[in-house]
Amino acid sequence: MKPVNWKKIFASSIWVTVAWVVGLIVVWEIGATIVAGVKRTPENVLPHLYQIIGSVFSTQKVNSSQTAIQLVLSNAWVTLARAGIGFMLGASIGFLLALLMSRFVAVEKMLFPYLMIIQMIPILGMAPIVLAITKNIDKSRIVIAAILTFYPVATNTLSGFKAVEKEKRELMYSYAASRFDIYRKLLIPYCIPYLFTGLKIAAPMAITASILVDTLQGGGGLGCMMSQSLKHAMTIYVFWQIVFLSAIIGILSYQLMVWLEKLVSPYPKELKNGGTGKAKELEA
Amino acid sequence: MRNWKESWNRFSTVFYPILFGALMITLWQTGILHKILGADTFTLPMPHRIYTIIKENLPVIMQNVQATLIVALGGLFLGSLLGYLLGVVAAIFTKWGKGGLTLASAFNAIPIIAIAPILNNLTKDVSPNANIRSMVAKILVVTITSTVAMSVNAYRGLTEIKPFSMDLMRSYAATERQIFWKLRLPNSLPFIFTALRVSVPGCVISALVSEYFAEYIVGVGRQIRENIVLAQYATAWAYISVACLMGIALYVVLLIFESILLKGRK
Amino acid sequence: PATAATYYSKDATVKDVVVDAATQGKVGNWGLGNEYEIQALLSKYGMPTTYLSQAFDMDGFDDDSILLASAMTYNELGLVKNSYQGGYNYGDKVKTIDMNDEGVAMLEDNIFTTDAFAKANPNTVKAFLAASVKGWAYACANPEEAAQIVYKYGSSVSSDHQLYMAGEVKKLVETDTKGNPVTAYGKIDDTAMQQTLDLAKTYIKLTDSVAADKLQTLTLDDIRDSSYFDTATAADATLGTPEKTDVSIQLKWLPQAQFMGYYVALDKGYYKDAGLNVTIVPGGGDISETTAVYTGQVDFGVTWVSNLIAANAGGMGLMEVAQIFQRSGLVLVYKISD
Amino acid sequence: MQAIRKLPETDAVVNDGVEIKIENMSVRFSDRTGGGAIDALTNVSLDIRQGEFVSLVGPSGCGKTTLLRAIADLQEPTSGSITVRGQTPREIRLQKKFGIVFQNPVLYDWRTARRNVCMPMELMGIPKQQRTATVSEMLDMVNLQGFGFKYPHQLSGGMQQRVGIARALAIKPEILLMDEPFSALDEFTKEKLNEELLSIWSKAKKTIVFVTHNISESVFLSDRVVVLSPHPGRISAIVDITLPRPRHLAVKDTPEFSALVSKVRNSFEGV
Amino acid sequence: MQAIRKLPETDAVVNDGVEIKIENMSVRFSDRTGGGAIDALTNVSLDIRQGEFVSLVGPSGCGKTTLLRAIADLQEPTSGSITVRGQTPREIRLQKKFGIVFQNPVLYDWRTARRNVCMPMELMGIPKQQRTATVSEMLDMVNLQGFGFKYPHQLSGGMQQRVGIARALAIKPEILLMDEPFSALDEFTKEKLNEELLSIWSKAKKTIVFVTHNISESVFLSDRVVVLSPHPGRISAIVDITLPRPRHLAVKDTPEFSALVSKVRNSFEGV
Ligand SMILES: Nc1ncnc2c1ncn2[C@@H]1O[C@H](COP(=O)(O)OP(=O)(O)OP(=O)(O)O)[C@@H](O)[C@H]1O
Ligand SMILES: Nc1ncnc2c1ncn2[C@@H]1O[C@H](COP(=O)(O)OP(=O)(O)OP(=O)(O)O)[C@@H](O)[C@H]1O
Ligand SMILES: [Mg+2]
Ligand SMILES: [Mg+2]
Repeated sequence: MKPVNWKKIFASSIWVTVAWVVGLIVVWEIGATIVAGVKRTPENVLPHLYQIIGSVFSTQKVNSSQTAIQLVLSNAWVTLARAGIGFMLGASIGFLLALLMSRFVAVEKMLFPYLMIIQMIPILGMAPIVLAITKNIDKSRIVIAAILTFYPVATNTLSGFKAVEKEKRELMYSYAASRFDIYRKLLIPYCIPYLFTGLKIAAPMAITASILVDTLQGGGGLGCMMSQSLKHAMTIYVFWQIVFLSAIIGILSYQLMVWLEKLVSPYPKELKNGGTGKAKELEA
Repeated sequence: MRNWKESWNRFSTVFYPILFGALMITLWQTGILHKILGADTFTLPMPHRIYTIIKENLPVIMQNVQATLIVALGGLFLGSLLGYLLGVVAAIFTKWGKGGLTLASAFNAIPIIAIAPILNNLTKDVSPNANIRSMVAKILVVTITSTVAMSVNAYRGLTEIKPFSMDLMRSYAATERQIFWKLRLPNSLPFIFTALRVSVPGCVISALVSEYFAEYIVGVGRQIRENIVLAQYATAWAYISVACLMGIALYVVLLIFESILLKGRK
Repeated sequence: PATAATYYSKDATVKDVVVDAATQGKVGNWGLGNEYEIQALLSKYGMPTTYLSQAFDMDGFDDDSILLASAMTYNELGLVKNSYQGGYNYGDKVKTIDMNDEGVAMLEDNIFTTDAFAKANPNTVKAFLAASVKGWAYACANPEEAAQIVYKYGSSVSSDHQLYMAGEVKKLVETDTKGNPVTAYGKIDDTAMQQTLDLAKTYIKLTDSVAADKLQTLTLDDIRDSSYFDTATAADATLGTPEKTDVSIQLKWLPQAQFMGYYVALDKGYYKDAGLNVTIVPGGGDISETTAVYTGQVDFGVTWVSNLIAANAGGMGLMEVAQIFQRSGLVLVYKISD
Repeated sequence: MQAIRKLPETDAVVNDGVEIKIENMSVRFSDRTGGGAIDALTNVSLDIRQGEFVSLVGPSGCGKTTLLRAIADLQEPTSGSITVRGQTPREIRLQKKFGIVFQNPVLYDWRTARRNVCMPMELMGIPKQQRTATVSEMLDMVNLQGFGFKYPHQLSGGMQQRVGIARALAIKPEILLMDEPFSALDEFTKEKLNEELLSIWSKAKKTIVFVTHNISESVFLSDRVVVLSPHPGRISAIVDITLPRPRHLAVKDTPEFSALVSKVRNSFEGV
Repeated sequence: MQAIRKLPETDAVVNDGVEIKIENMSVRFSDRTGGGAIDALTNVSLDIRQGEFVSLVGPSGCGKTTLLRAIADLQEPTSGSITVRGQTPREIRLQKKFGIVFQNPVLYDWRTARRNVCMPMELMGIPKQQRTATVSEMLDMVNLQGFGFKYPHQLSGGMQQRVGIARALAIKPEILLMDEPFSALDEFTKEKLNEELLSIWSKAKKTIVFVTHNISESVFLSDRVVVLSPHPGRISAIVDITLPRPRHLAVKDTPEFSALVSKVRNSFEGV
């Protein structure tokens, strides 16, 4: 029998995540204990984690037919679907805009400030206008979610296009490569790490955005349930469950991007992290 | 010829957006924009009406702007600092840091509308003054929302170092601290600005939303919401415009800083 | 006496309580158009009209950061007093200040649509009103059953609280501001409307000078049209065929007994009998009911009269066609020492 | 600015079949960040014949790279003009007539050596099969058999440079611009590639502009050696290399060769 | 793996005052992305005396850089050992005894030439005034007066390399490891710096390991020339350079010099 290699097991990144999570739990519980001591309704401020977990397994119905977790999960699908569509739409728009802006400096100069401004129009102001264009509350929800997520992708990708070394561009230039080829063979492979930096920021944001647009009008969705719970129209634990669910979905979406990056990145693995040879080992 | 080109380059950076803005405002004021968007002049009021409202209520608006700016900038500063520190931890203790980055991204997925009320409740005992404790709660909301963009970018900037640069540092037996100050930090500067380009508008919008829920009634965001609920779209748009102007101002400041700090780089 | 008292004597006058709480800056309201009655009350007792933004729970009241908190009789007040889930169980340890008694009442839940929609679809409006009023009548007669129906239609409010709410809402529908019983459910009481409009003109502060000017010129005729209600509920009413049969109504808030009349009308088939296919859209979202009706997202809406007045001052052209709640449900609640 | 050309007798030769004509060209780098402007080239005039092998030599920083880049349409002259085959450099570039070897090997990190060599051929739409064959041939030529599937960071400095050379030669360009292509190579590899280059050149009669700091190499390869001087960058001499062709390594041991090397060396200025 | 050392007679010399002792060292780069593993160095043994000037020559890709990096503790040997002054390279590195010139100038884009040269001195906590003086002196030495306030992208290839050299010499390291430092320089600048380097070396009696592909340069500078061969990388010969010191450029014209150059050249293998 081989001896157990503890060192290796503890070196595994899973443990790091576990450690982080445990750390967070400890901090949370300390907070919750303090809150429980001073507040009369601590569950509105910071309940104990076991209370939240308890609420997940609680069989008490929160409306005529569902328990809290059933309600949350049944509403999660609507939100997730919108987040997914909104994210793909937003990421594509962001990427295309970055392409367009890198291709035409004038477009970049003209549009960039306004793209940023669009980000700052609260959905409250945007909603009626988007609604007027789409004529449909659900379509407008997706559009708004897309608007809320495209920007990180656009900026990061654009900065990737700009970071390409001058010599690398000149090489293409000397071959009189077509624009299309320059993008296909140089700029796009080059900017992939940058694109994914943007996607890693945008993916969890899409969840946020989707929950946010749920609250535009009644109907289904996590956001709806969340605000009902916050307004004490149902047990507050629905709110806490949604907080955790959205955080978990957020982590998964981030990890999905990490995984996707590994899949599509044209760079050989060793090249990540710069440096060469030994220096990399020294860092660890 | 080169100089002419450079001057035009600089000039167009300002000129193009203004041109585009002027075009949009013209379309807007003439009602063509409304036709294109299918909007009406009630939900999207005319620019001159918005302008009039801003002009007539400038002192009140400035009061709200000030409150929002403190929240946005305070949060942006704290969040970026926190995000950068996280990036540093992630760069130095790669294994630990990556878990931290993932966790930070989880916070990014909790909607502001959930964070804001929690923080509101959590900060109840910070101060007997509702204005101050609201401010703290709002700043914390913005802090959380601007952390992620910075940490993800900072991590890249701190680790994606040109080949052999690290070897050079090692050959001088530079300490981690020296490597950080002399190599990692300068290398991460452009990435910091990329992050800020994301979080500058981000901090304004989170500040606006955090104000919706704050106890103390002040701020551009709160005004937008009050007015939209009261169907005062013209006034709401006046505040929205002010928020956008704030964003532009911050963005311009950012560009100026960028041009100073990244001077001399390719 | 201003030594930060948290609890008031059982016998304290309204004035004492209001003045003390306002002096400490601890009067709460949700704002967003819900604050005018409170401001009117504060003015009545010579206090400045500022207030704290109150969250949608009563935690602020509970932890004493708000001493004089806003509450709807049918909702928050129930939570404060009762011990069921979500309740704070203060029982008789709290007292309330009633806006109706103080003469600062403004009318709340109504039924409205746009003037244009009403003119274009008079039969639809009449049919909708007749069926809704019938629903309210049944609901007030059978509040327990009504609460059950609302619960069935997806309300998440606990059924205990739902029942409490149904009982309180019944009172608001059946009693007017003076405390007299109401003869016709949903009838527009012009005296109370005028009081609401007058208070609105005083306390609605609009930044936009055009809208502010318009607010001052508004008359009852600009905000309500009784004709549809009158013909729809006349004894010899003959309702023509509705012009539009698929209609929707957006509530002002989440599904709860506050809106039991519509759910009853839907559940009992009153709408169907009137030839209408009605969708009830819950409120509480970011797109307010006035905007939703104005943009044509929905055909009818339930809002407070003050919100409708503000919207029309802004230029929306909305029209109230029935007044369901005949008195204000807003009270200020405070704790009393034993 | 005096004595731009020490050997006016070459003028007669260059007038027929001129491939690259540089007239009174200057390149000045203005500087916004500190320090003054740099005159990388001032009033440079030079004619390069069709099929000619011209080397540019001169002290570090004298403007060799800048001159090459100007010909390749990678650097805009501040004044003066360049025409290539009577057209602008830009037109020639767009006709894909240039092949360039940069001073630093500019390889794409995410592509293997093979795929780096392949890249320009992909751009020109050369069919895959032919590409594969050419790549193998080129890698053989630069002695990199067996390293085709390595990424740039897995190659030594000299190997990277050879990949760059293979890439430039793979597309068989009509005008070859090479900026110190062999500087990172050992003498044997360099000599082998020198001969290889001469054989390619003599077969296809390309025009080659070759930057080097190795005087012996410049004499061995060229028809003419152009000597540049710095501060400001300018042509200080042009030396005709009269050695017979074809040349082999043995020519380096002849007194004529040594004399020419000395001639070039002596025309260096300002070092 | 046969005939690792052709000249066993040097063994006697290296046993006293050994500065760098390499024993049976191998470096193998395994490859996860494609292609096979590369044996960059196999069973290399070499002793370098205190104060000795040793050159490494050999065909491109034979492992010169790898050997240098291993000495500098930048590359972990796969097997075998290196000791420097009886300690591990790591310990010596941490004592800041090494000065390294990389094959590519590794300059920080965001620092001017001056501040690039200054960098290692900043790390060593040398006071500002002294730094400023040393920087000026070094830039003078490499002939870059007037370019101190330029950023790397404003410098020519050779100028960048010279900044790298200035940077390495500025801290007056006890052991100098130089990887083709003069490859991008013209002959005159190179010769000037060769002499400069010899003078620094003779004054301070540093130990210098010098990689070059210029055989003449290696003979001119060194006490011993180590010839490496590729596939797998190994030492194929060590040539003692018996020329008297101090040496001046004139020595290059002596028959002894030529004989030594030929000797080194002839020990090249596998090119
Ligand atoms: N982009 C630039 N910006 C500013 N100055 C530059 C730029 N490129 C080159 N220079 C300057 O122009 C001069 C000539 O540079 P160039 O690269 O042409 O030299 P070179 O002859 O190729 O030198 P080397 O042999 O060292 O490569 C140098 O003084 C350099 O500092
Ligand atoms: N990081 C690495 N990963 C994989 N292989 C490497 C790596 N570094 C070097 N090699 C391989 O090791 C061998 C020796 O490389 P090295 O850089 O030591 O050669 P060199 O003698 O310095 O050559 P040159 O004169 O061309 O610089 C080469 O075959 C190279 O492909
Ligand atoms: Mg050059
Ligand atoms: Mg090497």
